[in-house]
Order: sequence, then C-alpha cells, then structure tokens
Amino acid sequence: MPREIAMWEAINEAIRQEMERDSRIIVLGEDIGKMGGAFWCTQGLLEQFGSSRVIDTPISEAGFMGMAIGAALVGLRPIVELQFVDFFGVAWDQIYNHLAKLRYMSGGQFKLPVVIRAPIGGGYGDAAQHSQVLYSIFAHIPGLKVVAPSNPYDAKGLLISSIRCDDPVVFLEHKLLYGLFYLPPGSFGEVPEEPYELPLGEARIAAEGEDITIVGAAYTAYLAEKAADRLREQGVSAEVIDLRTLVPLDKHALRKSVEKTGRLLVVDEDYLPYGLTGEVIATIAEDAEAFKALKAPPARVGNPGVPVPFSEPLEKAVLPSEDKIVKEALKLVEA
Amino acid sequence: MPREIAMWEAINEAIRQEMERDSRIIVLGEDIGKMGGAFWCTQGLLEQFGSSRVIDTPISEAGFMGMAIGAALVGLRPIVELQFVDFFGVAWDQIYNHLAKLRYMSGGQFKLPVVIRAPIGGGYGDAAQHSQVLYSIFAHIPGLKVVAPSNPYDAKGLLISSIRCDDPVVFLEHKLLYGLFYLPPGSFGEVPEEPYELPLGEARIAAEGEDITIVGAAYTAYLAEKAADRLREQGVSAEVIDLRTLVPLDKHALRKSVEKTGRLLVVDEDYLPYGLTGEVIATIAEDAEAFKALKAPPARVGNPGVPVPFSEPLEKAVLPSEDKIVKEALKLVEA
Amino acid sequence: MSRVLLSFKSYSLAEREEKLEAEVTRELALSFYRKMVLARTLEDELKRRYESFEMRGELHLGRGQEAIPAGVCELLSDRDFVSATHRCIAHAVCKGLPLDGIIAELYGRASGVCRGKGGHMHLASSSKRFLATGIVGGGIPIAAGAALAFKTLGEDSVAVAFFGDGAANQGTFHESLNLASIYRLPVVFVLEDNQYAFSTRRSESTAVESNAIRALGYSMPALEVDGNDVIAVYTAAKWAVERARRGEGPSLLDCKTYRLSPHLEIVDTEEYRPEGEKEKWEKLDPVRRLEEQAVELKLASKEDFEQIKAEARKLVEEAFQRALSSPLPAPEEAFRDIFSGE
Amino acid sequence: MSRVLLSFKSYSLAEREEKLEAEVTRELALSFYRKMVLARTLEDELKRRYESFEMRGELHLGRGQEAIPAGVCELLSDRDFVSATHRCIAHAVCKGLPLDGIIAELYGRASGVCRGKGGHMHLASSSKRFLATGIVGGGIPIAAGAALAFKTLGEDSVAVAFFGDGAANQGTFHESLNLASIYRLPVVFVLEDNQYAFSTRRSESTAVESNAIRALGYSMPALEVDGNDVIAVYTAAKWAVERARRGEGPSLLDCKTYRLSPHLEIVDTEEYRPEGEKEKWEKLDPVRRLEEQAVELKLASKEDFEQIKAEARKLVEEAFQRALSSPLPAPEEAFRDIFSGE
Ligand SMILES: Cc1ncc(C[n+]2csc(CCOP(=O)(O)OP(=O)(O)O)c2C)c(N)n1
Ligand SMILES: Cc1ncc(C[n+]2csc(CCOP(=O)(O)OP(=O)(O)O)c2C)c(N)n1
Ligand SMILES: [Mg+2]
Ligand SMILES: [Mg+2]
Repeated sequence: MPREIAMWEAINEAIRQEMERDSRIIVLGEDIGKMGGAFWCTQGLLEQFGSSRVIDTPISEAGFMGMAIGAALVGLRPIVELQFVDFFGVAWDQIYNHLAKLRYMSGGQFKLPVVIRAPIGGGYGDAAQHSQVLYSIFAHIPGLKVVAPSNPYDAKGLLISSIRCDDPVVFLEHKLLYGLFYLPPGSFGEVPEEPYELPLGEARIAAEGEDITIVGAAYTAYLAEKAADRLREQGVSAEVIDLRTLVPLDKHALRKSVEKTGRLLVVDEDYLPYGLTGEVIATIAEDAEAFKALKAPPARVGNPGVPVPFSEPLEKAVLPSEDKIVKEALKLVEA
Repeated sequence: MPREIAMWEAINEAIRQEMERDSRIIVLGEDIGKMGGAFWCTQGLLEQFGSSRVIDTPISEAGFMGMAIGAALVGLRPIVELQFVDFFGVAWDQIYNHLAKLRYMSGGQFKLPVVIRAPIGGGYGDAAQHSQVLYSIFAHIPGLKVVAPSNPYDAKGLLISSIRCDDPVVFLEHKLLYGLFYLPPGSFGEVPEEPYELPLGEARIAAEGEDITIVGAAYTAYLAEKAADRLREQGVSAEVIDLRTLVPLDKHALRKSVEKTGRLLVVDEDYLPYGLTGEVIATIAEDAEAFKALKAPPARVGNPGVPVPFSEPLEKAVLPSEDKIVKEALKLVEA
Repeated sequence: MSRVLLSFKSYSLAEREEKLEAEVTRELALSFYRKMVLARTLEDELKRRYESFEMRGELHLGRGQEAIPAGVCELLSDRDFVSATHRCIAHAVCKGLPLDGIIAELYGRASGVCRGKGGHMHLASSSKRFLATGIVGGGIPIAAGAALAFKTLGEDSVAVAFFGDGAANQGTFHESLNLASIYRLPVVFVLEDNQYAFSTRRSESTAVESNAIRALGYSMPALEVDGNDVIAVYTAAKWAVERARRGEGPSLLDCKTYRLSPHLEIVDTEEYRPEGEKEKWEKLDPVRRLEEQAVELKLASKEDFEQIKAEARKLVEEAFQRALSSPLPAPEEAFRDIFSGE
Repeated sequence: MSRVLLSFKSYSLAEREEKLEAEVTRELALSFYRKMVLARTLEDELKRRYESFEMRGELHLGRGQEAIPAGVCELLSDRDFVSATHRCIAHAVCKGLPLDGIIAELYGRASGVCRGKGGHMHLASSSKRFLATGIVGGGIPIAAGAALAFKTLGEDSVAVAFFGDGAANQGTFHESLNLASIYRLPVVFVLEDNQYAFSTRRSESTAVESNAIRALGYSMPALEVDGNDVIAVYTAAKWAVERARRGEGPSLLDCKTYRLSPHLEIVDTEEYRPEGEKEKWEKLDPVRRLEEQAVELKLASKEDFEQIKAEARKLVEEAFQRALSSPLPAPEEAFRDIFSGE
C-alpha cells in the first residue's frame, strides 16, 4: 500500500537517503542537530550521522554560509538551512557575490554543490520579518538555481536532484505545506520510499484546462489547484502550471499552455513588483507564438508590495488566496 | 551663461546645498570624509560641515546602515554611501528587513528619511563583484523608493527630492556617467546653481517618437538616447523613456507611449531575469489599452543573466550597448 | 643554517573586580517590583490565552529574565531609546508602553501599539522611543545609531540595545560595538545571556567563557552582572547609563540569566535542557529574589508585594478588557503606511 | 534607604611574550627571497604597464607587504587552501599560481587563470586551492569552511585566510573566528595590518590598539608579528600552521606592515598619508630587510640576491611574453561557466 507522508517528512527522507549515499554531504544550520530543525526537517540526522556531518551553528548566517562555500570548494557537498528565508539578508553577500559567482569568476574551475534550504511564506500571523517568500531575488541572480515545491512528492524528488546538482540551489519550502500540526493546512501525499530525482527546470501541469492558464509555485500552486477545482464547478476549465523551479524557468511549458488557452493569470505570494509575475508575463509576451495566442491582457495576483502585516484581516488583504484567484480568473475569462 | 557640470559635481552640489539648508542631514560611509568619496561625490563636505556631520566609517556596512536607521528614528536625516552597490549584500538585512519595513511595522509611527547612495554599473573592466546594477532587487522590496538618474540635471533634482523625502530612497549613480576622467564617457550638462526638486515617479521623455518606445534607466537611458539618434538616421522614430525612478514606476508614461508607438523595447544593464524588463513589459501587457495597442511582441535587451566578466570582449558580449539597442529596435520595427 | 629565537607580543586576560555602590530606597525597590510583576503577570496571562489559540503567530516570553529590563529601564526616560528583540514584551512594559496597546497589538487589533501591523515580535512606539525587531542582532546597530543622533543633536539621551547571547555571535554585534566605541556614543549594550539561543547552548556556540571578554576587543568597559538580581542590574546600569550621559561612551553589561519560558510557546519541547537545570534556576527567580532582598534590607514587606501583585492583576485585567474591545483593523488599512503621506 | 556595595566581575588585558624558535637554512632564506622578489618584480612591471593603460579595471598592488604571503606560503602545499583579497597578486605568486596565467588574467586573455573571467581581484586556482575575492571580509568564512572540510574529510591540510585591517571590522571576521574556534578548525587567520583601509586609518576605524586583542574574544591564540620581517612571519606561521595540522585549532597572526603602493593605482592620490610616514616605512622594506638578515646570518650573499633578481626579471619577462601571446577569449565564452555542464 502506498504511504502518504507530509512534506516535512519527504524533505527529511530525501536528506537522509542522500546522506546515506554520499558521505561528502553535510548539513549545517541553527538548531538542526539536537533539535532536528525549527520545522522538523532534520529530525534524526544528528543521531544517524553524528556531529561531524550534522552541525549545529551559532546565529552567524554569513559565517556559516561562507563556511559552506569554502567546504564545497574543496570537496564537500553542504546543505545549509536558514531557519527562515527572511534571514537570508545577513548572509546575502556570501550567497550572491560568492556562492553564485565563484564558479563563473574562476572560469569554471570550481564546483559549488551547495543547497540552501529555507522555509518561506506567510498566512499564519508571523508578520513582516518572518513571512516572506523572496524567491524572485534569488532568481534574479545568475548562478543560483531556485526550487519551490508544492507537495511531498515533488519536494523529495526535487530535493534529491538539488543535492546531486553540482551548482548552488536555493530550495524553498512553504511553511503552510510542511504538514506540521501548528501550521495548517499542510501538504500530504504519496511518496515512494526509494530515492528518485525530478529534473530541475520542468514545470508540472497540475491540472489540464482549455480556458485559462494559471501559474503558481509552492503555496500559490497549491492554491491555484484548489481554485481550478472551484472554477471547474463554474464551467471554467483552468490549466494550472506549478512551476516547481523558478530557475531554470520552464518557458516551454508556459508558452505551450498559453498557446492553448490564450489567457494567463500569474499568482505569487512574493512581492509583486519586479518579481515572478513580471518575468512570467514577459516570457509569454516576448514570444511571437504565445503573444499571438493571447486573447486578453495577462493578469497577476500577488502581494501588491506590502510588508506582510500581522493582523489577520490585514494579512488576508495582502496575500493571495483561492478566492482572489477565482475572482481574477473569472474576470479574465469573461473579458 | 549656463554652466555645464559633470554628474558627480551635480550630486556633490545637491548634498552640499541640502546640508546647508537642514542641519539634521548627516553623511556617512567609507572614505567619504577626508578623501571625499571613492567617486568624488562628497568632496569638500568634511571641511565645510565637520566630522560630526560627515562621518568616515570603518568597513562595517551592516553596522553603519543600522546606525543610519537608528539615527533617522530619532530625528536625523542620514545619507549613507555604499562605496559600490555591489557591497549592499553585507548590509542587506538592515536595508530590507529594517529600513524598508520599520515604518510599516510600527503602524506608521516612525519616519525613515534615509538616502542610500551607491555607484552602479559595469563596462570598464571591474568584473563580477564591482560592476553590478541590482536595482531590481531594491525595487522588489516594499518600502524603498529607487532612483537612477541618467544626467547631471536629473541627478541634482532627484537627489534633492530624495533627501527631502521622508521615506527611504535608494539613489543609484552609474559610474560611467559620473564624468570622472578615468571612467568615460561621463555625463555633463547644464545644471542650475540653485536647489530644485524633481518629482520621484515621473519618467522623462528623452526623445519623442512614433514607431517604437525604448525604455531605459541611468546608463541604459543614456545609451537609448544615442541609439534613437542613430535610428532616426535610419528612418525609425523612436520614443525614449528615461524612467528616472523605478519606484514609483511611472506606469502612465509607459502606457501612454506604447499606446502611441505600439512597440516596446526595454533595455537594462541589470540581470535580465526577474527584473526591470519583466516588470515594465507586464505593466504594459496587463493594461487593456496598452495591450491592445501592441503591434508586436515586446522585446528586451539586457544582461541575460551572467556575472559580469572581466575581459573586454566577454563584458561587451554581456552588457547592453547602443549597437544592440539599434539592432533589436530595427528587428522590432520590421517585425 | 641558523637558529633564530624570536619573541612575539601576545595578550592574555586578567580578571578584575569592579565595585559599585547604589542607593536603594523603598520607592525604588517597589518600582523594580512593580515593573517585574507587571511584566510577569501580563506574560502569564498571555501564555494562558495563547495556549487556547487566542492569538496568532509565535510568542516568545521571558519568564525569569524580568530583572534585566526592569533594572535597566528604571534609569531611562521617554527621551531615551531602546531596541529590543523578539522577546520584547517585558521590555515594552518596562519602557512604559501602554499595556492595552501591547495586548491589542498581540491580538492584531486596531488599537495595538502598531495598529496591528507589527505583531508580538515588533512592538514599537515612537513616543516612547522603543523598537523591537525579530531579526537576531538587528537592533544592535540601530541603538548605536540613535546614540549617534543624540550625540550629533547634543541631546543627553542614551540608547540601550537589549539582545541575547545568541545575537552576540552575529556580525552586527562586532560592528556595532566597534562603531560605538570609535565614535564614543552614548549607548549601553545589554546582553541578556540566558544561556540558550533556541536549542543552542551558549557554551557550544560561543567560543568564549563570557561575552564581557569580547568588550576588550573594542576598548569598551564591560561588567558581568547577575541578571536575576534586579539591584545588581540597576547598579550596573546606573554606572553605564551615567557614563553614557556624561559623554564617556559606550559600555557592555553581560547579564547572566536563564529563560524559564520555552523559546517559543506551544512548539518548543525544551528537550535540549539537561535534567534539573531549569529547576535550579527556578530557585533564582528574580521576583522572589527581590522580595527576599527587600525584606532583608527592610525596604518592603510581604503586604507590599501582595498589594502590588493585586494591582498588577487588576491593571492587566483592565488592559485586556480595553484591548479586546478594540476592533480588528479594516482590510484597506493594510495598504497604508508603506510610504509616508499615503 | 539602603546603600548596597556590589562587586562585578570584569576583565582586563595583560601583555605576554611568546618566544618561538625557527631554523632558517640558506635554502629557506633564498626561497623567501625568491618569492618576495618575484612578486615585487611582477608587480613593478604590472604597475608600469597599467600606467600606460594596458590593462582594464582597478589594480591593487602590495609593495612592502610581500613578506607576509612569502613567509606564510612557505609552509603550505597545493593541498592547503588560501583565500586572499582584492590585493592578491603576491599571494597568488607565493601560492604557486603560474606567472603567465596571472598576467594573462589581468590582461583578460583566454589563457588567464580564470580564462579572463575573473580579473585582477579574483585570481583563482582550484588545483592550487587558491581564491581571491573583491568583497572585503568575504574570504574569511570561506577559509574557515575549507578548514571544516579538511577536518571532516580527515585531510591534514590547513586553510589560510589573508585579509586586511579594514576587513577586521566586518561582521564576517567576528563570525568566522568564533566558528573556527568552536569547531577547532585547522585555519590560520592572517591579518595584514597595513594601517589603512583605502584612506581610512586603522587607528580611526578600529577601537582597539591591536587586532590580536580581539582573539581573546574567541579563546584563540594570537601573535603580533612584524610583518615586514619574513623570518618573523615564517616563524609565527610555522607555529600556527603546525598547531592547525596537529588538530589544535585556529589562530590569528596580526602582521604589522605598511602599504607602500597606493590603495589602487592611478586613481589614489594618497593625500591621506601624514608627511614622512611612507618614507619611514620605505626604510623597513622587507626585501632589503631580508638581504641584511641573510648576510648577517651568513646564509646568503649579495651575489645570490643579484642572481635571484635577474632570474625573477627573466621569469617575469618570459611570462609576459607567453601571456600576451594568448588571444582574447571569444565573445561566446561569456555565456559558459554560469552553471556546470553548460
Ligand atoms: C538573523 C536571524 N537568525 C535566526 C533567527 C531565528 N531565531 C529567533 S530567536 C533565536 C534565538 C535567539 O537567541 P538569543 O539571541 O540568545 O535570544 P533569546 O531567544 O535567548 O532571548 C533564533 C535562532 C532570527 N530571528 N534572526
Ligand atoms: C564589503 C566591501 N566594502 C567596501 C569595499 C571597498 N574596498 C575595497 S578594498 C577597501 C579597503 C580594504 O582595506 P583592508 O581590509 O585594510 O585591506 P588593504 O586594502 O589595506 O589591503 C575597501 C573599502 C569592498 N570591496 N567590499
Ligand atoms: Mg539567549
Ligand atoms: Mg589595510
């Protein structure tokens, strides 16, 4: 009987299985050892692999990010956990000026097989400094691959691919998908026990449809799938594209879908300006075939550019939701 | 007789005049006092205003950025210089989690009148860690205004407005426009001696035209103007929009222009993916009128996502240029 | 071949004792007590209600650490600046933010100190010059910056940065102490060494016995302080704040304490604590300590304590009532306050 | 009212002397000399050519500081890791990167060590385990990370981070020293205190007399070293590297020196230097110092020096020839190496 597990368990299993396979993999971050991670994803690793491979760090993100880079340069394959993506700021220089560029700057001499894992997202009252998504910033920087799974199956396969990748990968996990009791709804699903890879750069068609293409990633893909169900009830056939990776961006899947549906709605929980929605729309608009296929102006739903507020009605007003997707999709289809 | 000055002089004059007007303005950064700044913009300020208002700092960007924030919270109006924008990474947490958000997070209690000035851009062989533009990242974060002038007149007026603004402003100065002898070509032009403001959020129509809209900012606006001259010789009438500010983005000017020309080319020196070009194209595409007016798919010229290489032919291959703009514009018009 | 014998300069540590005197009046002792008990009472009630899911987000409480904000804030006025951390409730109380405004904020109500936008890690008040940040180490340079402004403007205010032992391993700690020292800023760095950063023991994350030693690297005076003894905290803070006000520059107070609360409520299982450790520290509870000291010094009696506790319960109860009668903010409110004049 | 007299623990500094012995053979002395002279000769020639605009970008030279990379790298093999800074040319030479590859890189040629992509601030070699970064303080944690890998993999390699006095005020300095100490990593932090960060004097930016003092904050042994005396640098580095190889953990060498070059060529007017300061340090030129020492210790003679200098001139000349016969890279090359397998 196939087993259903939560996304945090899928992540935990991916790391464990890869560490069993390859002794060059180490894990480092705050509270990831003894405690098994603020969001449980490194449970049991310290016990299994010991403190030379599972390293609890001080609160020195720039320092341990730099250490991961140095370790990678001479042969390890570090997985670094940022306790929340919001804290990438203190380590940013190491990420974008070093991790992302050292391969290129060295003329291809160095490999940088580092995975940065970080929880993303809001929707549960953690306010402006603990609710961000920020993946557009990583995606803007050449030299970083950016992954954002929406379910346990993808999470496991994409994480294994990320760990096996010789390039830096930023692997972003939405807190509301982990499946932790205190962070509903959680994403649960069938996940094979054995290791498997999913290619980085292939979007998932989460629902097939004819009338409109709805694009999301991580939690917004999850929301878009639910919205598509509701739209179907209202006679609208929505195709849902779960990007899975922002870099590489699966332009082919996007264009193919829009060529079929002629309508595009991009959903994002990240700050909307200068982000994912613009990139996806431009990717469609600049392509002669896809452009021609567009029956209506593409539209976007996202955080319109507001620090995530604490209070529930305010947060709801700012973040994307099933309702907002349905509403915007109907507007688009009726336009 | 109107005087012509270099952009660095216009910047220097704006700071000086504002500091004369308002004693709450302080300037801090590396080598900005005794030496007058790596790119000369703070020449003479230490002598005129003394070391309590013109503060040479250690190489502690996170520290002095945080200090600027704290000083602003209790009544000063700091101007912080980053020696190159590329170094924002070490101070990023202070910028995006504190400077940008504290007003909002406090429910509007605090004002954050801080200007961050930083030189941007490549094209002179300073390689991957000293040639970046990065303005899309600032523009992505709610709570920051982002300014990028293309000439001395705009630089002075926009900087004065930025200094007078009660919100954080990231003011980005392209090194090739400063007019320093070792960084050609330089931008020189007529600048009134008296202080004046230019509104933040109003693009400049740098050239009027009928056939195509070319959008740029800072050095790419400068290049686009030159490209438009060449296009005119070839019978193509290009309208050039110099954005001047990325936030607020002058959507009205963009849409009005495209409604007229029906063709859009966005030029950027920043990394193209998830950046300015996507945002501008989406701004056009999502607008019903502008969308309808589009006669061809919008196009973009920019750094396609490469750390800026050192060697000249490589750097040329990566960065936008007059030639590339002309070529792409012709392709668009002929499409 | 030649054998050379060279001599290199190096440095070692010596321990010193700093003797400080303070006067503790009955009034002062009761003021300490009032602050600590008010914070404790508020936090206890918040905990109870949070456990029944009345509030959203995380909740970091500071049971057992109240002597530090109470002792330090005794010396501060509204003109002085404080930056606090994710664990900021007692600090907000001691700096004089209104109880109902604090509570309303934690409930996301329109009358919250940040009108519901901040939440529990981000209590703030411009009139009280108080700011908390959820980024570990983030508030340290900000306090230094407020101090810079005071110096530039010729105000005799001081700035205080409260932060944890975990924060002392952030780069901002280093940069801020250096900056404060070179500019001789009126700032006091108050390190709350509760021996843990979440699950991480100070002794395993910090390569030095005591963070007070690090102050030597910035030519900055520093004291180790019994952070569970409010009189000691006050005495040390008086020395530090007065130095700062006199223009003699920054200092570091390394206050040794212990967090009796979990790192955050509900979620933290506290399995990282060695057996018996918490029990040991419960005996050093600063509220009870002060009761004993005040009785011994004949400054107050059991009746005083009971009365203050009753008052605190009443204040907290009333504050809850006021706070919870405030509405949630209107959704449109979300789009205001990003920029000024909007 | 009650008067309390409390006693607080505090710390003070004591100076120590560390006596270290080293054996200097003729071979070793000549090896030092060869490294320093080679670096000097290369930099002099680069300066001359840069001044006629043969190269693009900035150029940071390190005249007067050569004893530090020369003395330290004497103890390193290709298996050891080095991170260097924007001022990395002498370090690359001393770590054994090929001269022609270095020159070709500065000229943006296809045969450059980074195939023209890195440029002068970013010399790198994976086979020599050498990396430079243009971000001040950026290389410090990276060296600690290489050391972590060596420890994890059971390699007896060490990592060395070279960085300036300016970098010692970056947060990464603090974080890296702490991390290296808690994990007991085989890393040596080599601080090149040339007393300036661009125009900024150490004494005005750094709140401590000597950065060696800061090591106390990480329970890390540290030595102050005469950075213009290659024998002293070598002796101190031997102690540090051997400790690291034996698994005894990190250490800090605070090497006092002076930059006789401008911060960067052409642009820097050096007006920030007090009169006579540079002249004073010119007398302490490490190349001449070693000549005097070697003669005094009867390890080498004037003829040896002349011969080595002539060899260096020849090596540099030939390297320039090889380098400049290499083509510029093809434009398409720009789009490779962003990701692996592309
Ligand atoms: C930059 C950053 N890294 C990590 C965190 C997550 N985090 C929040 S509190 C905390 C522990 C802080 O420990 P300490 O500074 O000792 O304060 P305490 O919680 O003990 O009061 C951590 C790791 C954060 N908020 N910010
Ligand atoms: C993070 C960062 N800030 C500022 C700079 C600009 N910068 C380059 S070198 C330098 C001075 C560095 O001084 P120091 O560390 O003492 O090294 P030195 O130049 O003396 O060798 C500065 C300010 C930079 N490259 N990186
Ligand atoms: Mg703590
Ligand atoms: Mg220096």
